Amino acid sequence: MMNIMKKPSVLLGALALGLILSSVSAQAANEQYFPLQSYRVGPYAAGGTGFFGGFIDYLQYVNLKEGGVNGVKFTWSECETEYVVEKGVECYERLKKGLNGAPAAATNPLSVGIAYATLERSTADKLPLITINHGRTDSTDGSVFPYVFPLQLNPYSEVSAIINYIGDKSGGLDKLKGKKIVTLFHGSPYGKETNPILELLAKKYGFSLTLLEVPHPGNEQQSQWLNIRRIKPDWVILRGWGVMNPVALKTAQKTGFPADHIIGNIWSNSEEDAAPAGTAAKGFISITTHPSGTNFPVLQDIDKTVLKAGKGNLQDAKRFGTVYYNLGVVNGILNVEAVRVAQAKFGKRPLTGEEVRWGFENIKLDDARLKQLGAYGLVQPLKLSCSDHEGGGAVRFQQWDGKQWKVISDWVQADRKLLRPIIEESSHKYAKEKGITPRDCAKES
Amino acid sequence: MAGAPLLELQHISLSFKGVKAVTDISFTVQQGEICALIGPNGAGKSSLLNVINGVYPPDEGMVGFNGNSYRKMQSHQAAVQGIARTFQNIALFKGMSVLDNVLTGRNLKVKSSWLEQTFHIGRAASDIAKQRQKAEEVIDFLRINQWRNSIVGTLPYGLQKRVELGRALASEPRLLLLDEPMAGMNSEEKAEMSGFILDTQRELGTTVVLIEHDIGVVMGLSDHVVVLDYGRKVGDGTPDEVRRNPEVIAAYLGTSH
Amino acid sequence: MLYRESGQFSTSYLAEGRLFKLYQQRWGFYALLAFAFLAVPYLGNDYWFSAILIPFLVLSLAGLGLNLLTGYAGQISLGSAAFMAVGAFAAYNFQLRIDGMPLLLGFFFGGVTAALVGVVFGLPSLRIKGFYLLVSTLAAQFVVTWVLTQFGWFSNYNSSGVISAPPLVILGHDFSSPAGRYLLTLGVAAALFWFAHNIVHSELGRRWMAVRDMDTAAAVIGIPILQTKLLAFAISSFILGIAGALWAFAYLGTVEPHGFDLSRSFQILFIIIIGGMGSILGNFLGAAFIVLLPILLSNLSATFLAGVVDPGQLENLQKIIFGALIIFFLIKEPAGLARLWQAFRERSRIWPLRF
Amino acid sequence: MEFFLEVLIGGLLAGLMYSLVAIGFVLIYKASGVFNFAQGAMVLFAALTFVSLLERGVPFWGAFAVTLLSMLMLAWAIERMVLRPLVNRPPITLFMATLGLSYIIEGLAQTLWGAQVHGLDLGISDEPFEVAGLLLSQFDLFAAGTAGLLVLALSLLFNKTRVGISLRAVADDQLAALSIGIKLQKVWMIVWAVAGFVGLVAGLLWGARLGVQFSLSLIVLKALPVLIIGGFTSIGGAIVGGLIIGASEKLAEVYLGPVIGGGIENWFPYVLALLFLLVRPAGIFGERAIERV
Repeated sequence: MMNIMKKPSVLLGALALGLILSSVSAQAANEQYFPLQSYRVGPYAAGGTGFFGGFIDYLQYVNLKEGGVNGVKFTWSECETEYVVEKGVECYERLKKGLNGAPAAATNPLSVGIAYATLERSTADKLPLITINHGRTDSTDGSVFPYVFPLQLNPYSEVSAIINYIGDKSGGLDKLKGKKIVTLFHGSPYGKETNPILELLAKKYGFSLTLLEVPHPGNEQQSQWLNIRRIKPDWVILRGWGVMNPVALKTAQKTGFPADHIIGNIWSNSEEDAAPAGTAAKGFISITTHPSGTNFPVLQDIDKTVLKAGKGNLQDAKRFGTVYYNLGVVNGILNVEAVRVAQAKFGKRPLTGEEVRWGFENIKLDDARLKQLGAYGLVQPLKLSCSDHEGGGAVRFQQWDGKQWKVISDWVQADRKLLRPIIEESSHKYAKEKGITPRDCAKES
Repeated sequence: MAGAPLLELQHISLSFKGVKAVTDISFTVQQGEICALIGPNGAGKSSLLNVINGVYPPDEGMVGFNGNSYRKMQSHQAAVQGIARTFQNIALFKGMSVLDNVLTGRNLKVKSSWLEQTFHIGRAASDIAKQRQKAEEVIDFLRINQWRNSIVGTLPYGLQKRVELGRALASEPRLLLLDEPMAGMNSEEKAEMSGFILDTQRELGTTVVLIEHDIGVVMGLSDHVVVLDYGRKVGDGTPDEVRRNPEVIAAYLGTSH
Repeated sequence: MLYRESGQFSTSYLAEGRLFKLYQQRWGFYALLAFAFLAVPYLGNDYWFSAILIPFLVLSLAGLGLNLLTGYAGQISLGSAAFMAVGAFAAYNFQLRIDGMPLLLGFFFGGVTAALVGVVFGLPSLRIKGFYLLVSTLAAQFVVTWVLTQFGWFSNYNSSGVISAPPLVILGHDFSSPAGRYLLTLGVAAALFWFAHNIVHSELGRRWMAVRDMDTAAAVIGIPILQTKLLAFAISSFILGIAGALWAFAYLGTVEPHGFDLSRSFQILFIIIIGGMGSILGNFLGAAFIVLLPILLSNLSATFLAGVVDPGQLENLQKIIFGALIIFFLIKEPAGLARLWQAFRERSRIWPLRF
Repeated sequence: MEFFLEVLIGGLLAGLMYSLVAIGFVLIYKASGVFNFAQGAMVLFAALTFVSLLERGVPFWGAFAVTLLSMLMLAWAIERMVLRPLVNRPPITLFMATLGLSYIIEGLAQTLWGAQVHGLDLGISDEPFEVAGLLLSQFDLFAAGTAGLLVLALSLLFNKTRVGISLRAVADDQLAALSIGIKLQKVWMIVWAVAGFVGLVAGLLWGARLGVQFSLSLIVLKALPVLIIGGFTSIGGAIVGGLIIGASEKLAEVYLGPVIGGGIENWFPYVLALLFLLVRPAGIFGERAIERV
């Protein structure tokens, strides 16, 4: 009995020790901190390792190449979330105060669930929450969501751009009339989010739309694809997630639907989505906000300065230049650019989250600036403002050749004018529910 | 022992998947008597108890209790009518204390609702006190005070049998069915248990139907003995009558000695 | 001797049902309550409130809900998270659609709705037993998540299908700060724990245990089985539902139905296995364990092993540890941490004597 | 009509894939009365080990043998460390132990082989072909054939070999089997090993279908309703149950989905199984135990 007795007390002691240690911090450093709620295990690890690998490599690159931004170096630490919401919250709370005196610039969880759960906290803590290519569509309206940034592309823009592309392929948007489009979506709020917009567009352009749901996790899609076979659509839009994507491609092959008429959305566009489907994925088209590949000066430079120096973050060096990795790099470019813009206004020192937010709202990436950054063609021209936290809304299309993605189009722009009122309706409803008075963006400098 | 019988079985037959367990059994039990069911293993004694308190519905026949006749009734209804029982293999609630087990026996007497009890309002206080007092009386009666708070599963077999009797008595039954209450006991324990059963009958006026193998005990205890063999009734009467019944001797007594 | 208990006797039957029979325990408990309500709000920081204490309290509550059903009434369930989801979404809608609905009343109705849903999925328990019952509770798990995602009404047609916390205001006091949310959670949890404690020590609690230990015998002594089981489902789901509302509003702020998926149900089951089935205290111990162990491991490695051990590997390791502990507890101490604690207390009562 | 038949056939074939997983459950349940929730994790472990070896250049059969060996070791360890200490505990306890087990196996699999998504090509083409206007999938037919062979092999094992006869004895009455000198532990180990083999086969086929990744362990959730309908103790039942679940969920999705909202495949099998349970509490082929008091 004695030795059983001892165990809990030892355990409790260790627990207490660990928790005390975690709160110890020292004053120091001319550094800017990035808290990273990364995920490297669990069902979605493939995305996490790529994205955070690219993000960290870019921060490292800026440190090595330029000694940080104006002498302010970047520092970061990781906290594993396993894509689980409450772990993400714990990580957020643990890391938000900065590291060794270096203040946090922004959080980048790359998880819809964690983003939702930390959305109000971020606002209360005045720490920007970056949801690049995903997140709440209505957080595009920065007057209601001052600290949330669905950079580059929100879900509404995504489908709008896809329809524009299909219109283009058919010889003009007016040719969409009478076309048949099926959307296969993941059975979750994420999957359903764009359905109303698709319905709106279907009405506007006169194509027939069928919405088919695939229950989570999506490893069985026979009935959906047999339905598609019966409908014989011109295009299938795949709004997938995780295992649902390769299974969709395999089942499409099984039911004789051509892969080159399937268009994957932003979470169906990685190597990990296509490759497991093997030959069935050949010809599969998807959107991307950033081409994969290594043919951009900034990536060449990262390779030279970081990877070749043995300081790369990727365990599997082959993933350099893949979709998730490049998304991480793009995310790094945008975060660093925000810091740089904010430093120009607030001074060359580590900044608070509130100051970095101003930086994000004043990001202006035109072609010239992108060329300077070595990211021309990798990042779309982007201009953010107080009322517009998305900024871009354009995508390029890529096609899987059996081994890798090949970009097959230039930037295709979403119809943002059409979407804006819908976004505002939703954000105002949120503001009313929450009792938030929207900022007056005319007064912001 | 005059008046209408408390329990009356009429032509009861029961089978499991075509195998006859009990065939056309009829007998009556008078108010206040101790009736013993005897017979070799597999004679259908336990099945008969299960018919009486509604665990098994009989294929044929009727059971009359306290003036009401029924073919089939839920165990729950049997309990409501005042039939309590113990089981051959002890069916106590092993994770609960002796006191709690006895208290469950009083569940039908509880008048206050669970909400009243939870929030200590209304009838709860007096009700709880009353049930507790009755349970303590039973515990005193069976002399198991010192194990009151022990978890039943940890007690020795003989005590568990006693607790099970306590749980049955706590419901203040009119009819008590005891399935081998003395199985596996030594003679001292048997004597003690017989004493409890007799006291139950005399002091509380409870009618008892019991199954027992020890003929000595049965003859000493019972007012009335029913003998079963292969699912049929072969004898029915006072102990003396049964002892003299040649069919019984042939079927049962003869073979067991 | 730490405990001097001579001369302390219960003088009424009612006093015996008390939470703690010894003065020392009782006063210790009051001191702990006072500490939790009065001192912690001033001592704690955001991290402790938002990342440790609030989830710990909510999960204890959820554990309590499941423990009533599984630990006391013996009905195993893998649908706990579904009832939490019902509670959260129902509380949200009551709050949203009825003007001036007080926050706590909204929670209460959320719990009641969860209880009703619990009864529906508990109905099959009369006919099916043991792990066959898993099918019913798993059906609850999948049906509820599907319904909540499928019909936009439940999330007020939010484009992302999520619900967000209403303003946390009670009688004009704002509870939306981390310390406020902690107090809100603590208050609700304390009330429900008191409620549950009284139930398990009442006639109903005895009936549950009787059904758990042997349901045929329970029926024979007159316990109405179906009613008893359904009450277990209802009260368990009621508590789970309120835990769900707290999870959504006091802890996360915003949730989607998939936040209450099967892995959450597993988590709650693990809390009661590790903490101790059929124990009120066990829910706290189990929840503390499940909340703190991952944080401890990740903190320790971030402090000592930064860069040495891949954080991913650590997570795998943690999975293995959890699995192993579950098996360890099932083999060595089926009554969980609560039993260990009890043994520890028994020893301290007679300490420093050996026996 | 053609469409209906296509959905039906597709469903039946998908159902056989469920049966493949369910068979592993039945074996273990028959022999040790354990509802083994870790079967899904075993499928994942087997597939992940196999594909990782393959990617490291080990030839097909070599990888198969090594994986099988590791499944045997796993079975041995489970018998030693989980089953033996838990002898005579209630089924619910054993079930919960297998929950813990599935955590351990999942953690172990990912520690050893990482969390990447792997493609697995068994060299079976998945080009569809048409028979009488009906679309058929080669791969599904192959999988169905494998399931059939597996059932055949298992019934031979059960009915013709010494091991099989002791298996059946144990399934029938553990005590009696013990008393005639059958070593319970040995039988358990064999059964878990065979279940591991079934898991490997299921893992390869499912892995080729979905890609080898974490969500393979989730297919355990599809197998449960199959078992409820087929009964926990009958291999034939697992096949029939799989066919029923597969066909009905597909038909429901296609015909019921548009009416009440799509994506019902997750819960439909459970509701079906529940209805089944209410009518036949032991499944189609399961034996109903008589409760004794």
